[in-house]
Amino acid sequence: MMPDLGKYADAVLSAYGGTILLLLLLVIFTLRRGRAAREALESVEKRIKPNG
Amino acid sequence: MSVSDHTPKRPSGFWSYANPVKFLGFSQRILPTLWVLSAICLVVGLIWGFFFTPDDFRQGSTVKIIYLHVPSALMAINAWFMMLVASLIWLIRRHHVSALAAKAAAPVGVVMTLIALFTGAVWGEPMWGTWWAWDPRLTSFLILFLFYLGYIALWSAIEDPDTAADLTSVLCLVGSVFAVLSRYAVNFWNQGLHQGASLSLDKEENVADVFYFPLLVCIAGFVLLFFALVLYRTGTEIRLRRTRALQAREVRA
Amino acid sequence: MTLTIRDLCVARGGVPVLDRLSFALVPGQALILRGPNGSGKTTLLRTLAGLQPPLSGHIEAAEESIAYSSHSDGLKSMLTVTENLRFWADVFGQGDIEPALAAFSLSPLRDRMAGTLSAGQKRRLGLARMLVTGRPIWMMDEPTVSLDVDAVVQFASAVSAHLGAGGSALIATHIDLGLEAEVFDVTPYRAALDARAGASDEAFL
Amino acid sequence: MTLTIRDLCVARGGVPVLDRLSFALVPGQALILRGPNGSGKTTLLRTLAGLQPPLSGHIEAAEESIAYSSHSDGLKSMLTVTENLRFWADVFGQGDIEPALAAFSLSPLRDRMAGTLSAGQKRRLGLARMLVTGRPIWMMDEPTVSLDVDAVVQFASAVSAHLGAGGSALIATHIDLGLEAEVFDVTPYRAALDARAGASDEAFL
Amino acid sequence: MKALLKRDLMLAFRAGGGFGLGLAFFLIVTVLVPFGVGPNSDLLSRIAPGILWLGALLACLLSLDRLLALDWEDGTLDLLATSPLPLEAGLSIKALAHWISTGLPLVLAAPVLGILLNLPTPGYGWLVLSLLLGTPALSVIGTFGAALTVGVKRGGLLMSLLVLPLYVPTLIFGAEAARRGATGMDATTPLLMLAGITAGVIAIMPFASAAALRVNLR
Amino acid sequence: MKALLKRDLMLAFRAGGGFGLGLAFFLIVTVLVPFGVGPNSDLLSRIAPGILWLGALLACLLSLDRLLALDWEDGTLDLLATSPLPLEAGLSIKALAHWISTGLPLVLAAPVLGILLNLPTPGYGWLVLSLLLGTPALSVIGTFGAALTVGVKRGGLLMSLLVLPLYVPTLIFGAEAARRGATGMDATTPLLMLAGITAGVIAIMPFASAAALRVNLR
Ligand code: HEM
Ligand SMILES: Nc1ncnc2c1ncn2[C@@H]1O[C@H](COP(=O)(O)OP(=O)(O)OP(=O)(O)O)[C@@H](O)[C@H]1O
Ligand SMILES: Nc1ncnc2c1ncn2[C@@H]1O[C@H](COP(=O)(O)OP(=O)(O)OP(=O)(O)O)[C@@H](O)[C@H]1O
Ligand SMILES: [Mg+2]
Ligand SMILES: [Mg+2]
Repeated sequence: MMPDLGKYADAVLSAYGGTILLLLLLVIFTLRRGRAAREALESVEKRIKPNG
Repeated sequence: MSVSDHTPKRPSGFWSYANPVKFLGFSQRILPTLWVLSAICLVVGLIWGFFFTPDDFRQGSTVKIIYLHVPSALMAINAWFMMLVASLIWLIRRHHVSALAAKAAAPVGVVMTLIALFTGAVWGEPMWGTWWAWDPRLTSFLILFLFYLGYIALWSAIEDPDTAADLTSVLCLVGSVFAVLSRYAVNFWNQGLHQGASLSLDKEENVADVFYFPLLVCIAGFVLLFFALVLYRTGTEIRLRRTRALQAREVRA
Repeated sequence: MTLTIRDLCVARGGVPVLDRLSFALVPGQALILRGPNGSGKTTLLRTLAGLQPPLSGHIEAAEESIAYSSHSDGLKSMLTVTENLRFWADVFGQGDIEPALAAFSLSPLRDRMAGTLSAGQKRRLGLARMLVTGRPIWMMDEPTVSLDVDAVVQFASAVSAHLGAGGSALIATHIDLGLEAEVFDVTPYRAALDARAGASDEAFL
Repeated sequence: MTLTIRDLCVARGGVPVLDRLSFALVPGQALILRGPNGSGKTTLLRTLAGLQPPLSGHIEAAEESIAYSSHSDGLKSMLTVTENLRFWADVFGQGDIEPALAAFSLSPLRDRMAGTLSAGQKRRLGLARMLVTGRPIWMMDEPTVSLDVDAVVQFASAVSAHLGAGGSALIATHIDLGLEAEVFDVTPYRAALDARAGASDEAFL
Repeated sequence: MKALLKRDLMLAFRAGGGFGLGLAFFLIVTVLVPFGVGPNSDLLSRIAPGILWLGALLACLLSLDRLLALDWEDGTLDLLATSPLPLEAGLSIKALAHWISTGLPLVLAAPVLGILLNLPTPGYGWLVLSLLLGTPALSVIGTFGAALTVGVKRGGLLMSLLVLPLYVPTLIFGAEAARRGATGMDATTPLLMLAGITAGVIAIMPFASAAALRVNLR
Repeated sequence: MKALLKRDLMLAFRAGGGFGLGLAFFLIVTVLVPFGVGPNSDLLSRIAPGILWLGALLACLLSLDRLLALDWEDGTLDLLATSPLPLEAGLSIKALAHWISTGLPLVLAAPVLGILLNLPTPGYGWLVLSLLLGTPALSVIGTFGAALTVGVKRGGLLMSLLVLPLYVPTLIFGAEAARRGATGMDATTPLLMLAGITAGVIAIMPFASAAALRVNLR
């Protein structure tokens, strides 16, 4: 399955690895921050109108 | 006699999507689709590119880096362009969502710039025998990176969100002008010294269809991912502002 | 030279603090702003002086008729008392600074660097600055902070003289100035918690 | 815990400002320093707090018994009210900050950045800092600047409670605090023009 | 206007006002370069024009910090903004004062420091000329950076971050002109570009700076 | 002590606190050097170790400004001086916080920036090692400079002037070690000297700094 990358295997693999890592980090941080913001907002909303 | 008169304006029509609450609803509706589409495009494009394209006769397998390098470089520039448009909308029409969208796009833009720089460097090592050369194109990209850093630093340094939005917008405008200026300056600077390495190993005419279609899919994937991230992050910023607004009122109770 | 405000709403940090304010300040009149800490006096004065925009409402005043003095005095510690005053007189196109020096008995200190003055002496210099602006409407934020009893009397008589010459003054303070003046309490105008009035974060509520 | 000073001479900018001061401050006692602007109250307090050496004379006080509060409050605008107070409590090895928050009704503001407080709210936070030092002798320079009437009352009762618990306080102020306390006027002690008393430029006179 | 210029210059030249410090910083950076790079005089003379331009730029940058921040802290800017002087004019004057007290001395000192770095003889004239044309742009762009960050406490480093990329075109053309001059090549093109940048920046930047400052005063 | 360290780090990492700015300045100076000196990669790789050391030093220097001045302005130092914490310990803690928030990131970033300047491959290890040994000395010496100039408004430039000469020995040995490493020579001697300087400075400087600060508080 794995294509033969020849003598450039290091370069190609590290480029793919690095890029995917960076993208994953970006997505994870985005989602984590988003979740935190959502929770903070919900708790404040609940505090302000406990029955609405 | 100076009379200052302030009556709040309420937007309508297309601009009503600039209302944060409406925007949240809208983005919540389309975000799932965006996430899924971008994931599909990225997975398909990258797998296609990595596993099912031949090696280039001159560059060997390194040509596979193109599926990461070109889309990220494109998005890095377009993200800045989007920030510029959003900043203008904020300065002229004062819609909070556009200011927050610019804020949300900046970190995505930096990461794209970083990816382009990183993949380019990794590519350059086998092709040019060096990680980095002061080629005009690479150099102007580095300058773009610096502008991103400054923009983000300014956002985070200023407490009041409206002040921060105004100042970063002005910076984005002025920065764009200077980015263009630097691009010309850099061209001029390096011609004079005839830097050896050239980027035109693989001009567009050389890109055969085998490389071209997976590249298109990857570009689509990066574009979709960018929009998904920016939409989501804008939502986050809106929630943070809302939390802040509610807390501010709560405290004075 | 009348300052008229109608239905004014002012905000700080994007949150409305005072709402539906209306009053007029006519020549010869002084108005004392009162209100507990954090009620929004400083915010109101800064808005009227044109340093920040109001959320809504009207402010009518002649161009360049307002002189504003804030908590801080705008003094350069490395310039002498006269040099500091001279600079502001020049900026506002006024000539003589001697009356201002005399009004706050700063003459003995005239050649001292402003940085070596005591708290109250600095404040007196900051107040003398108002006299060299030549502007009819004075807005002052807690002008008598750090002043001793004599200096408060000097200040009151400087204000009276200004009013007598057709000027007017809007003064935020917590202490008694011994001045014949109407008091305007801002407490009833504190913005309701859900006041929107075009606040910058209104869209987020 | 008695603070005793004898024959003290203090200087600012190398020039003696107050000379031959003597008094004692016993536990449970508050002393109000009075004197016109520029008479040297700030200089005296800084000297007693150990921030500058006296020209001559004796200061007797137990080690680490003095807490000093100056014109400025030592607040970080980027830390919240509780974080600011917590820091000082930790530095002075004290535990709970809640009583201090309560004494100056800062609880509703506890999570606000100190930079967004109004002038009077900042001052209240600065005063709350004294409560978390746990030190018996308080030295305060114009503590009630910018405070509204209610806050002055709060301050007075905080001082009374401190005195009741065996502490003492030395307070420089121009306004009436509504506090049962002895007044010490520094005016008679102003240094004569030819006072030398070991001033740093004495050798040149 | 004259009052403001006079006051700013007076403050700059008075003790602690910062006059001469930019110069000293320039001197020290230039002196430190051989310690870092090594004492090879051939190498030094090749990098001399670039290092001198860079040193001048950094010295200029660091002194920007005091341009507005002091006036902001003690409330002078609030008062100036309510004074009859339009803010654009005020900021231009301040940039001018900054140039006179910082840029001009740097220009005059550069040839002396050139000796320390073995600058080739034909380079002196071009170096001075390019600095003379370029430093006003540095002051004006710097004023914009100062206006952006004036509300940030100790914003000096942030300001450097914002301003340095804006300095790139000026630096490129300036150093290029000096370098070409030093190696005996024709340097008129980069000099013309430099002059163009300076002229454009002087005409337009004060408006951006005033806009930023108004936002900050709000 | 822990409270002070915690607070200083918290302030540094909070918005506007300046963390990352030293790093950004380092990056920018490194990027600007080729614009000044020209894009010749051979030349660049020769000056790379020296320029990287100089850049790190300047970034360190510029962030010193906030080390004490902010605490001075808002009266925190007055209060700290009357607190139970001895001033020497307080200043050491502050230097430590400065190193963690500024020096350490610089060390970590240096290899990446080395790529931009074509640093020869054997040089990376030595560069990082020399910076790791040298930057603590920069923070401690810088604290002394900050303590000397804390009473001067916007003393940033003056402080640079006082501190730069004190940085000379550190710079000489540090850059020499990095340069020898990059050219494949033996670099242990300058590294040992560097370690000696750092150790000595950490042991002695806090007393000098505390003495200077006490004078300024007076
Ligand atoms: C750090 C190094 C590099 C950087 C910063 C960089 C940056 C860029 C940028 C900014 C673009 C323009 C994208 C656009 O305009 O749409 C680009 C495109 C491209 N780069 Fe790179 N690059 C680097 C190294 C390389 C190397 C080593 C190669 C191959 C040998 C390469 C091949 C390409 C190709 C084929 C394109 C697309 C060309 C085109 O569509 O015009 N790059 N790169
Ligand atoms: N960024 C912010 N977010 C929320 N509230 C804020 C912000 N900044 C200031 N405030 C609040 O706005 C209110 C108005 O402050 P202002 O300084 O105008 O009061 P003031 O009447 O001058 O008080 P003082 O008598 O203490 O000087 C205060 O309650 C203050 O806490
Ligand atoms: N460098 C200096 N040279 C000469 N005199 C100075 C210098 N610095 C301060 N002074 C003077 O020392 C005196 C004492 O000042 P200090 O601040 O102690 O007064 P204060 O009693 O606190 O006054 P206030 O009530 O106004 O706060 C003042 O008259 C001041 O002008
Ligand atoms: Mg106020
Ligand atoms: Mg005093």
